Amino acid sequence: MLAAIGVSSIEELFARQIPEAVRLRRALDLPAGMPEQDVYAHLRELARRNVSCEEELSFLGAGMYDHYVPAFIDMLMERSEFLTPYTPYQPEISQGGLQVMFEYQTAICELTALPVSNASVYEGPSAAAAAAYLAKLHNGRSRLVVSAGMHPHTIETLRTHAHGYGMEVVEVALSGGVTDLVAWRGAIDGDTSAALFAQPNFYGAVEDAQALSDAAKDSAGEDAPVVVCQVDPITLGILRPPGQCGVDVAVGEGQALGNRLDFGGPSFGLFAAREEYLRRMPGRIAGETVDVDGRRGFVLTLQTREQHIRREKATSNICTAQALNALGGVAYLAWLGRRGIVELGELLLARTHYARDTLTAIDGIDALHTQPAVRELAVRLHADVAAVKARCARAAVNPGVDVQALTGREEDRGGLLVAITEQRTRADIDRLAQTLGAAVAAEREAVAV
Amino acid sequence: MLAAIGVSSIEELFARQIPEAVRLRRALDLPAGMPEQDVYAHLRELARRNVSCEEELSFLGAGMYDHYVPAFIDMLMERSEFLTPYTPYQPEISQGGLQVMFEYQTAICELTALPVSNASVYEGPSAAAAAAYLAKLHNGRSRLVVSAGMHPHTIETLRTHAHGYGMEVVEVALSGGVTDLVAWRGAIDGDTSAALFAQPNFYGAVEDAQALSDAAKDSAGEDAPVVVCQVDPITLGILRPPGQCGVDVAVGEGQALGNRLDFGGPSFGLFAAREEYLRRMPGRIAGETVDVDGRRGFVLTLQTREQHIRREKATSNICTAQALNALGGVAYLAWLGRRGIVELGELLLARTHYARDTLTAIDGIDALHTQPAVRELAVRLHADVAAVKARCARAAVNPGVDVQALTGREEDRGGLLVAITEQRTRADIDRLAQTLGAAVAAEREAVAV
Amino acid sequence: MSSPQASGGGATAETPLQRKRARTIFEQGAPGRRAFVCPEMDVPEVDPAQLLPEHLRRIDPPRLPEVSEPEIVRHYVSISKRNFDLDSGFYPLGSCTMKHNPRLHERAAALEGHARLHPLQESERAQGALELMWNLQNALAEISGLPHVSLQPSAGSHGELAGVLLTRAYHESRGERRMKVLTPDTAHGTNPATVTMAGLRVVKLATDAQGGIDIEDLRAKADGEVACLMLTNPNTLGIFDPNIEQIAAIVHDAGATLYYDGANLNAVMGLSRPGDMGFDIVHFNLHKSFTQPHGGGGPGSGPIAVSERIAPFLPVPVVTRREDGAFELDHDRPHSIGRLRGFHGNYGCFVRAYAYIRSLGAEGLRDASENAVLNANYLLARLRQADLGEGRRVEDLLPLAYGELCMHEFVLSGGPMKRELKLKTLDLAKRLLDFGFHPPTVYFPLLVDEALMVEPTETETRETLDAFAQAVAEILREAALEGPEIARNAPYTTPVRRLDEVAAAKHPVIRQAL
Amino acid sequence: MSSPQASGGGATAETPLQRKRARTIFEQGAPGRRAFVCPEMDVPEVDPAQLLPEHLRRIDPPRLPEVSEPEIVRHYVSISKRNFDLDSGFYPLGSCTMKHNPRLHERAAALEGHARLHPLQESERAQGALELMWNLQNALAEISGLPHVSLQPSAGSHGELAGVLLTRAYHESRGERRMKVLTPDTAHGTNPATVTMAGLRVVKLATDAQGGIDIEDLRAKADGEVACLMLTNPNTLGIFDPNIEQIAAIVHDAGATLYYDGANLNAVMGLSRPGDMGFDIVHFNLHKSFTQPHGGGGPGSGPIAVSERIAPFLPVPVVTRREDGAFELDHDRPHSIGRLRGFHGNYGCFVRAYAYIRSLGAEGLRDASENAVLNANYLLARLRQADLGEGRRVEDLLPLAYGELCMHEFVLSGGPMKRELKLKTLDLAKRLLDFGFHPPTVYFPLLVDEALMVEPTETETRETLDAFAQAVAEILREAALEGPEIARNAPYTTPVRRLDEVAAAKHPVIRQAL
Ligand SMILES: Cc1ncc(COP(=O)(O)O)c(C=O)c1O
Ligand SMILES: Cc1ncc(COP(=O)(O)O)c(C=O)c1O
Repeated sequence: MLAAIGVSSIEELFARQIPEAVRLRRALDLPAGMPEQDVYAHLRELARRNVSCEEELSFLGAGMYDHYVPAFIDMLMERSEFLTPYTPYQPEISQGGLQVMFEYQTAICELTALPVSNASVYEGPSAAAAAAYLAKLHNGRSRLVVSAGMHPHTIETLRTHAHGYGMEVVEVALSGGVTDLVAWRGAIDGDTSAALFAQPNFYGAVEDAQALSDAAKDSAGEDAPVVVCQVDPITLGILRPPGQCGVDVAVGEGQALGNRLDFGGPSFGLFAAREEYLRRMPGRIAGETVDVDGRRGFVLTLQTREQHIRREKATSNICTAQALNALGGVAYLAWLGRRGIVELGELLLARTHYARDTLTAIDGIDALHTQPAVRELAVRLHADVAAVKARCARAAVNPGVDVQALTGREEDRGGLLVAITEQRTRADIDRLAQTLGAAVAAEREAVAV
Repeated sequence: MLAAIGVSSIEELFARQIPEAVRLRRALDLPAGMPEQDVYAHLRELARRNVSCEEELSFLGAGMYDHYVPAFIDMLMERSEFLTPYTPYQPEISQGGLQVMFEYQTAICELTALPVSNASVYEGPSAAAAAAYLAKLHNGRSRLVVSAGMHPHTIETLRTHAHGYGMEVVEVALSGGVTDLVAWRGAIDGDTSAALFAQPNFYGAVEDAQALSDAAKDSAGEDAPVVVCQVDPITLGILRPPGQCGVDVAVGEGQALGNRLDFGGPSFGLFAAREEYLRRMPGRIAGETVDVDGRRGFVLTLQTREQHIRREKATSNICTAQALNALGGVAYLAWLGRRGIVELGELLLARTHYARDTLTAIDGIDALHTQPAVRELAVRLHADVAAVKARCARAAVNPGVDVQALTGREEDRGGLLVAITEQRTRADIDRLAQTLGAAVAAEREAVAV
Repeated sequence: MSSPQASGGGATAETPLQRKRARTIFEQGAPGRRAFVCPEMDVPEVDPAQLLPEHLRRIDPPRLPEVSEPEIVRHYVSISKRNFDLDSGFYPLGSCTMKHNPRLHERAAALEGHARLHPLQESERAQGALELMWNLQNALAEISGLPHVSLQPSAGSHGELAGVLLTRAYHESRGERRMKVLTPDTAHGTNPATVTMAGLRVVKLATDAQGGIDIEDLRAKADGEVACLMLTNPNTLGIFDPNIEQIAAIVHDAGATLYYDGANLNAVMGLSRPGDMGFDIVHFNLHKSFTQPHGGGGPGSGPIAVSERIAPFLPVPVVTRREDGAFELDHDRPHSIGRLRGFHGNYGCFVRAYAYIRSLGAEGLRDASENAVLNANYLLARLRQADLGEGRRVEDLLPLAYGELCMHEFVLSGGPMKRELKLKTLDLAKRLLDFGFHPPTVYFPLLVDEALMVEPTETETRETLDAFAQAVAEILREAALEGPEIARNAPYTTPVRRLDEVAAAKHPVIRQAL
Repeated sequence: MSSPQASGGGATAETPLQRKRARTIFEQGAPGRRAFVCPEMDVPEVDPAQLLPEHLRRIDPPRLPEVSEPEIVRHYVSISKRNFDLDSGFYPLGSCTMKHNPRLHERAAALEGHARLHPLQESERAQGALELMWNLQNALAEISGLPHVSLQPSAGSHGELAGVLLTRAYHESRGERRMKVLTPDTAHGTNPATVTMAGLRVVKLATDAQGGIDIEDLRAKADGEVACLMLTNPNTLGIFDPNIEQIAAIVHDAGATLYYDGANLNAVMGLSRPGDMGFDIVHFNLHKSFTQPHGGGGPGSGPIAVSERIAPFLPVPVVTRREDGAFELDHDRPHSIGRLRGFHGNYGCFVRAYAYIRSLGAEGLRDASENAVLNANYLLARLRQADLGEGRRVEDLLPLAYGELCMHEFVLSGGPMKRELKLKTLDLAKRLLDFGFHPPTVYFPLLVDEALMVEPTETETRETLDAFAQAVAEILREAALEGPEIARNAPYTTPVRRLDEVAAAKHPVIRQAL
């Protein structure tokens, strides 16, 4: 091969192109390579030192949930045809991926009751940031009014990006577990670019989405802000969808839909909006068309929004998104189906309330709020949460997320967020109650002494 | 649908076809069906109650071995295109599977140095029985001379089948760990249909294959029996192949080649022979040909041997074989490659002898034989093997197979068969020596007291 | 679809898959190239010659491929696309029960505790696996109505062999040597082949006008030398023998046993049980009724269930349960015919079959069989009624060979089609390939002229069945209008077209020349 | 291959894949059909209305598909076959580093301990995951020559955004407000797009005759308002900027930072390090250089490594190691720009990238880059030398845009080809599809007329590179002999042919009407 190139050595290829001063003249300081079996053994060993949802009874949630992923979805996501291609730049040989995007967009539009969806963004919190950027492009204003009920990671992510966008973030407190409507109305003014809230919110409470969007709209009159709702898609079989609550843009974390936990990623972010925002959407969008023989086909469309065409004028810088994870999402939604998503929602609803009733009946545990909750509930422990969790861990139970550890809010002291999935049965909930109750009691005793 | 059929109910379909007397008028006495997640949880729980090679340091072998299976092989065997089709009856749409068979046959021929191979039979021991049937069809005789060095399961399987074939099995004892050449010569006569031995034999000893075939041939002169050698394919990178030792038919268990343990199956049986036996081979055989446009293609060939054509005159009754497992086999051989199979063989050889030297240096352990061994070795413990194994188990070490438990032979008392794979490092072998040595010592003490 | 004739039979504008001459893995790579990275030689290097004398050592290595891992992956993934598969299309291959293979089963079987469990692991440390086998044994016993089960046989034909050997052992234990086995002329080839391998003689039974066994013929042949009658019920015509009780009585009166070929069990799960029909021995095809994927020709698994009188002779080992509830492998059965293979059978298939049984449960299994029969009858009806114009219907050219209704499958006769349209069943099958369907089984059972054997299974949708019926009608119309040549030269759109099987058999090239 | 013109452009004898009109999952199934079996309602039934007031409840369910599991599987498996994939063919898509994706990585990432680990699991109970992230941080630091790493960004462009925000934070911490970011005209679109999103202004830099940055232009523009220069090196022309030291000096003298777009890192692993070149910030594309499969458009992962002066501003969290050796997530970084997303980044991608780094090791990574550059130069040479007859060679029509040699990729100009053969780069690309190759990147970088950007990667064999060069030559010969129409109407053999993108954009149909 060197002869064909006309060089005498591989070294020559580099010597002739890279200035000596910036050549690395030593070996990288990394361990030596290993045969496949040894790398596997090492990664197996690392995995062994993690406690997965398989090894403990876990009620962790707060944004990612241990839903059951049907086996066929793994198979599809492992298929070379879906796993290994690049973004479909050559539609003639990418119809599989493009059709999946089109079907995904349709499913997300149905879920959110909004007319347009893109083919995915990175994940939940950054999807909210993307919505804020869309609002900025739309109305050029610089204020972001954010409900304190949004996930703390979302709020932090919004702040990080807002600094770049040249926007400021104004947080609206909660009252009784949901966004304080008065404060919300008060915070929104003519400079408000977007008003964002979560449904259900971080504390598991179902917000009155209609009231929040109405308030946002009429408080600003003419200059109504873009109303953004961060949804938990798996609840949309039973919760009034954003498109039917006056919401302009719906974003959300898609992991619950057929994606594994993976310690937090990769998953996908969903992004849907009203028609008028179509040409300001971030990311890929697949569209239907026909080929020269009149055959139905799909292509990436409205690319004039995108960075590779519009460059500094693009509606977003996103390029690689989450196509494979979105495949998991649409395949999961097809698996649930029109009835399944309702049945599942009702099962989660019933179990969540059963869990709330059971837990709050325990001495030393009461509800953090009494709002309706559909798949996650917040209680307050009259004991140190970390200490209680440590006690539960000994019984191989993980009772949930320490709220204050995430929000840092004083009023959240003692808060525990308990997530319910279809994999947590009544028996599991009863075991949780028994373990958690005992741990709280023991901890209070220990402190009392 | 019922209307189209012209019946009023599904029940009618059965009522009109199945006599009432043989209808089952109750529900089957089986547990109710479960959602996927519950079935998975149940099977996960059953799996948890098995101690796999992942959870202990295992030196189990004796026919199946814990070799590393490269991840890409799982992927191939899980691909719908290989996993879900039936036997390739329609070659135009089965070229993938047929080509795999053709490549597999080529690889097996190379490995065994024999000119013809079929596309797989069930597994190892029944492959030997299939060879005996081929011998019967070939020479019509009724005696099977079998080396006691064959796997006990092989000998039992031969006996079971031989009864059907109307053949008798004569066992030839070992001396010094290998087939007693004198007894072997003596046992083979003009009525002998086939003479069978294993290479390496059940005790891990390498037999003098050439000497055994020569003896078989000249002891019977004109009426030489069919010489059958049961091979361990993974040793054929360094062991003289049957085709170069005067062997007529080579059979063997293919699991070591890219197939997982699966508690004993499914795997595949390999079956190769000299040209003259081609038309008496059992099972599917793929052959190369061309299509009407002159394109190269592959088909099932020589089907006039088979049950679906020849029926009671077929050379075998086999229909469904082990195509998918054979795919794993040929993919694994391609992965090892021409050099790899030699390197691997030499690694196993060196480690096996290291293990033998290390173990036999321990007080209370000596060699069961001193023949060359390539991947498995036999030692004799001066203590009860079961008791010693139980002690080792507490240290999460499984030192190997209790020989006598399998052979039932008095002379095998104390025998332990230790298998080595590329997954058992020197450190593992040293840990085995330390654990086994301690267990033997402890057991002898316990008994002494 | 425009007539391929117009474009020279589709040979132009070949797809990359078609154009690329098939290259084997042996025709790729380069000397020295490799995928395998050998673990380091961590023990003292030794000269092989010293450990392994010259005459035992291999001189020149086997000429295996010299390829990189990306090459291997690309090679096998690429050729896999030259396969038609059940996950992509309808596969109504009669007698093969091509039902959906749930992926849950693959996930469960791949768990370390199952996949990396050594068969010689001590029973105490393999209780999960033994419990699974125990549960499966019991489930199969309940489904078949026969109390004793061995999971050992590797596939259906292996189960048949076990069955005939059991029959021999049974008779021999009673001091009888019965040499005949009755098999109907509709029997699958493995039945007669098995009989011969088991050292017995095949005696053929005629089929009556209803497609069942000719009772008179049976009476005449059921003498004292008969060891066994091997029956598939429903048989390979998809017909449940209406005289099954009578047949059982005759066979038993003759002192013979009744063997049930379970390949067609998918028609009767939870609806009718071989044991209740009077069968003594039944084999299951876990790769048919119980969703073990066929793998392009295996693996399979062929457990057998037997009646009390046959039980003592069952192959070893069988899973038993101790008083203390623990499970173990019982090898110590004095009357056993012995082993049929190594270890305990195809456990990986047991996991899948067991997962299937637990997923469906009692009701689900019955529903499966009900829908299998419903789908078959619906497709039969659609096919017969499909219009060919001029008042002709498909059934005029492809009549049902026997009966009016069918069980889980049915057999059509292509005789009239061949006579009137000069279209052979083979040509119809090949033309179906261009429509993206796997053809039904052809030319079996042998007693039907130009047989076309169709088994849709319960996991297919009505829409798929309608589309298939339409395709058959379209092909017949095409032949009626444009003549049989189009079909005779079909397929056009497959990776390769019709292959020269005669040449392949005349001068067999069954390995790559290196 | 016979001219498709002869057969009406291959439109006849369509394959089943071509003929079947694409049907979406929403166009399948039947009312009431389902795959999901809901776990039993094991808690007291409650009327949803009671728990969820009317105005919060959904009235009519989303119109999701009503299909069985076999239908879903068959649907997605079937349409997957309408994709071209890296496991089946050569994919020399410039700037995308389509290297082999080892399956070991999928196996490892699927282990329960990784795949079912919740991101909010306590650190003490996720030590394996944190150690993996720690090791990966260190490896990336060593490879880039920049000591501090954040694994958080979700992809390359997300890493870019982080980088520009870091630059802002850095300058702001020094009381400076610098609004300009310099980007060469060869820059990838994400660079300028990122600059705008980060609230800064793009200033374009010219490219000199060697394909590097025009130093004079840089000098002129590198003033006190410049916050940063974003550079890809080797750049998108596949050229390693010979003046990199000078460039770094100029930028630093101007008080600006130097950003390294790591998309082309595959050219220099173990051979040259951004940190040693003077870069302050670099992003990695784990889905390019480190084998995270592209998934048809993600997931990706875009970690960043930075110099000491940038470190204080890194996004949270980062993995740190306590004295006692335990690992934890550090959120408490007062100067941090904050979070870029939820949780800790795309851990699943970290597992794969880490497995890759441990498989190859220091030597292996260097070999990978060496072979990537070797393969690119070999393919370049083969292409240039490929004979077109009449003493013409491919390079006469497809000259190398800049330079003589290249790094891991190269850019040809289709200008002469267009002028002489009336063959556009797009047509060449489409015709390549008929030869079973994925085309190179086309029309990028923008400054090259009719650009064709080719990146073979190190995992391709010489035979594949030769075949690709031949195919390009064959297409040019075909156009020279038979005219450009064949290519202009290509492809012919793909599941669909050229699609009407204009109509798609004019009247967007981006969801199924239900
Ligand atoms: C009716 C019948 N009997 C027996 C068999 C043999 O089963 P197997 O292929 O599992 O050996 C088959 C399989 O085709 C069959 O259809
Ligand atoms: C040079 C260059 N920079 C940046 C990017 C953006 O990377 P990502 O797609 O991961 O956001 C790409 C990807 O195409 C690229 O080629």
